[in-house]
Amino acid sequence: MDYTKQIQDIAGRLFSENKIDVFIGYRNTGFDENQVPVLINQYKDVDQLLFTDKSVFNLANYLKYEHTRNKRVGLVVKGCDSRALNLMLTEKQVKRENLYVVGIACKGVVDETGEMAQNCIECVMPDAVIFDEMLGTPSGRREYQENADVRELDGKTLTERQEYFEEVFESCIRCNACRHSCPLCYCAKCCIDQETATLFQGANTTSSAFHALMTWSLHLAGRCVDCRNCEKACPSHLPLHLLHKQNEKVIYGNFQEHLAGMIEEDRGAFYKYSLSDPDDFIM
Amino acid sequence: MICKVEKIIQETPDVRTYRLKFKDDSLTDKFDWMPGQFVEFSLLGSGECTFCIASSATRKGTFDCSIKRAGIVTADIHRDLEEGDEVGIRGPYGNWFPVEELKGKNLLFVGGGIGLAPLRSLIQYAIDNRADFADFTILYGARTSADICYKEEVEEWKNNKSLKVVLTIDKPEDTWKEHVGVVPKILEEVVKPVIENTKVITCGPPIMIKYTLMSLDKLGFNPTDVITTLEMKMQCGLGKCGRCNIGSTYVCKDGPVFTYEELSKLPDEF
Amino acid sequence: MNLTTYSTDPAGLQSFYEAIISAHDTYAPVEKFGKYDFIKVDALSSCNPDSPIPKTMSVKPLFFPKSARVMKYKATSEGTELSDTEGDPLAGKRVVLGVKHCDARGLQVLDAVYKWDYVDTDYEKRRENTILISTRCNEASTHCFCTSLDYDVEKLDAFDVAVINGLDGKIYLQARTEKGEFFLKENANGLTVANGSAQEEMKQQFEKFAGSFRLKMDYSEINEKMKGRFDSAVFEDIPANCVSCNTCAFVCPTCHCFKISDEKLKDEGVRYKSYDSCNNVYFTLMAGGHNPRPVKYRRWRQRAMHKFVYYKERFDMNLCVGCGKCTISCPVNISIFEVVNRVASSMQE
Amino acid sequence: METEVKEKIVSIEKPHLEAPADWQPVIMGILCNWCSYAGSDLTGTSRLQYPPNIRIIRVPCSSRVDPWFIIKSLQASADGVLISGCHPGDCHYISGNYYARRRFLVTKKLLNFVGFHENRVQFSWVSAAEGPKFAKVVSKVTEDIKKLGPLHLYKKENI
Repeated sequence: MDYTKQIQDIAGRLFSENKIDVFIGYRNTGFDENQVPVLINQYKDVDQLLFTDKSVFNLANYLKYEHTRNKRVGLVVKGCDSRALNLMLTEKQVKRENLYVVGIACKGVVDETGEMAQNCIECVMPDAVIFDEMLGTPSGRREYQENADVRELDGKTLTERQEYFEEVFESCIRCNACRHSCPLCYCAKCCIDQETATLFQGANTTSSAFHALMTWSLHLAGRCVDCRNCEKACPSHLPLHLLHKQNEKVIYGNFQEHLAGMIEEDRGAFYKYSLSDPDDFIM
Repeated sequence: MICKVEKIIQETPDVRTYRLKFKDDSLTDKFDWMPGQFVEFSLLGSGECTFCIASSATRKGTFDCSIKRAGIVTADIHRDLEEGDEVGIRGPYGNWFPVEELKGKNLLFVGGGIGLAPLRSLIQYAIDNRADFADFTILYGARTSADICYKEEVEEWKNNKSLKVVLTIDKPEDTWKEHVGVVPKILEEVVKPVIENTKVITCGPPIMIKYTLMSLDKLGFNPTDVITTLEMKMQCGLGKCGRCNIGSTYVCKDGPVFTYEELSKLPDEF
Repeated sequence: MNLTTYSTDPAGLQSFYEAIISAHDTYAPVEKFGKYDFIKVDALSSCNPDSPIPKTMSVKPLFFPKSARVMKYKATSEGTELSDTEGDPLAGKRVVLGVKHCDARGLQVLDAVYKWDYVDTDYEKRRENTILISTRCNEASTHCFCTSLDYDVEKLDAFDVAVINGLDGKIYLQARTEKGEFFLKENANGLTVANGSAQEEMKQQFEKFAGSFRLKMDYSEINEKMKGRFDSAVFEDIPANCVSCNTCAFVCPTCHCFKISDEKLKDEGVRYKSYDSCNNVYFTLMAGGHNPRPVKYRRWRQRAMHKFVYYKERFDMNLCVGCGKCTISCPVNISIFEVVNRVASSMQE
Repeated sequence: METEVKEKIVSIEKPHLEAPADWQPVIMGILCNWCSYAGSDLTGTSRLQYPPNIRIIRVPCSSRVDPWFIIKSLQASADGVLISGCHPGDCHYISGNYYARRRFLVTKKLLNFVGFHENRVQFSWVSAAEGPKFAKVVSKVTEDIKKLGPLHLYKKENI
């Protein structure tokens, strides 16, 4: 999967036609095989851009910063990124007319070890769902699969799960990197930022980590697009996807197979209801 | 250290002065401070805030902290703290106004809003040691007449023949008999300070300090003769937490009192 | 004080480690979620003193934990009672295995800030009661640049005991402080005192190691150059892709900024001291709403300048040890090495 | 059945501390203003007995309950949480409890996933006329929590 040439051409064209102010793409770090997201402001920097299977970070995240606010932005989106973008558009965080979206028919990106990342194996929609221009041949929507890790944990007893998650929350150092790297956590003041809310604990204790991560994942329930930006950002390498995938599983299974950001103007699963939703857990 | 709130004085709609007294009397004598220093004031359970001591050590027994309702902790303080309640105090921290240097000089105080609090400490100190200082001028500005802090004390200062007090508010009001206009303007047009042998001590909101310093410059003051106190977010007061860094300076240890000269050497971040 | 060097082989080193673990409270890197944390261990099998550098978290949490109790209070009918917290789990006598050179240097840097003016007694106690035993760094990882920042085989004073590779599979254990000398003497079973060529061999090995570094810079030059670069336009340009996630400060072995918060439960409460980061928007936000560093590039500037200029001015060391942890942890791979070099070199343009 | 449940519970939740002999659970009750709160009122006025372990908070509608309320209660002193609202279709705000129902399901499953027993957080629909049902629900929840013992996971004071 290498769309470097096409993306450089597109970005160059957009700049020369003066259609955009910023183009968000990827470039090489220059010192290792990883890539850095880059915000390009002028035509002459276009040749830095590239796109390979190491272009991992979800670029929709940059739409929430001051660098792109009220500017005409061009950006590259993979399948999951485009779903996040879709939600951001639905939730009126960005204006469609300010965006030029280069969609990618994604074949999956790699993780740290160089293998295809787990979320790409389980990906439901590898092609961009929203785009002005599409690169590659779309492979279409795939069958929903339950996350392997969630299934494995589900098979364990409550005590085992409890012990496992106690370790997870204990390892959390409350840096809030997960929230900052999530494109859908665009709130200027987040309820899990310790400084803004007296409701939350200020100290970085296990208790506050439990509190914050649980609340955070429930705020993203029905909205998470499984781009795993949070997990990549986590310095403690916590399996944050477990919480999101668990929620996704419950939502997919119970609420008419809802998946976040697949269709335009579709808000999260919690913004609608059906009379036939499960009721048997309520006395 | 635990202090008892002895008295709460409502200065303006959003500023209250808390008069504090040590619960343990033996601490009262040990606790000594110079004008300009600050304490860490904690409302236990809510958190800790930095406030300057607004009274002078020459008036012993109690000390004052003036608190404006602005953030989370200060809102809690205003809401929850009543007379007789207990608060935690750490301090005093920071450096102080160079009192020795000021001796024999003319003093010009320029204060705005709650910025009078640290100045009040020095003013009280100077009034109590009146013989040490030459001419004495206080220029104090507030947004409205209701926003003037320490109204009774300001009244007292006005009646004191050895002081010159100039009050101003930003916008005209019907009952207001004093000057109208922003502080730097009054400074240039009304006060017209003598530059010779004068030290200027200023404190107020950042924007006021900025323009006051500019007009002092214009009047020809030497940067070493202009003294101000800075505010920065602080948490420890001990030079550890790294919040109050401006350049290599720790405001909590090397400040909060700086001369304009020192200030201009720091990176532009306040 | 004469410091002894002992020599052993890999098997001897293993049994040395085992003896330590059985005799002392020992902390060593333990694998957890694909990275290594310094955790108390009971057996050598559960930990890895030679853990790979990029995957090992810093040793800082053992001295400056992510969240520590500072004091307690209790409201009673007579009034408020304050008390110190007791039972600091990190204050006891202990040994730390597998400390990286950069981490230990980081502790020396922390010492400077914790021991100036007011001395942080908790921190001091934790430091005093700890014996640091080094790991063997053989090869630099992609992001290491510690040799550029004062690390040298002659200057391993950050450790109490240094473990260094010699030639032909030999391993040298060298006491670097009095504490370490005493400790080694006590635990020297199975070790032989090394012969004269040890220092020479260590030096050779070190040179080989130093040659493996990809990143090199002349930091004294950088210090000088960065001094005047406060208003550099590069600062506005570089961190455009930063996501303000704070990770860099939390994993950094030298970052020491903290916040203080009270937790209350009914009539009691505890005051905590926890990590904080200068990349956080709220870091300098004052109650009145004034924020001196409201935008990303100003916070980045503070971070870079504090690390390479301000701290140097104040304490005569860099607030960076070249471990590369921030670069590894950064979700968007921003390299501090790259940033400071670009800032410094922008002067010539 | 009874013993089976008990065994299951003992083997499932990790016992942290022995519960003191006189231990009584604290249950957080979050009730909707229009149905359940009125229902609990009716229970009182009709002099029906129910355990005193519940601490009731009144909210305008069950959809006012942010999942965060549940997490916060469990993290503070509560050993269990009961949330009650109007029957489906009876919501004072027409559809509030339908939205709430979705959130509750996800919250409950997630809490169970990270290691809380499913009886720690319970939900019920109680209308303003169902005084006896409210008493029954509270008794059941209290019984369940008593069987589970005190909650020690992620408590503020432990950490």
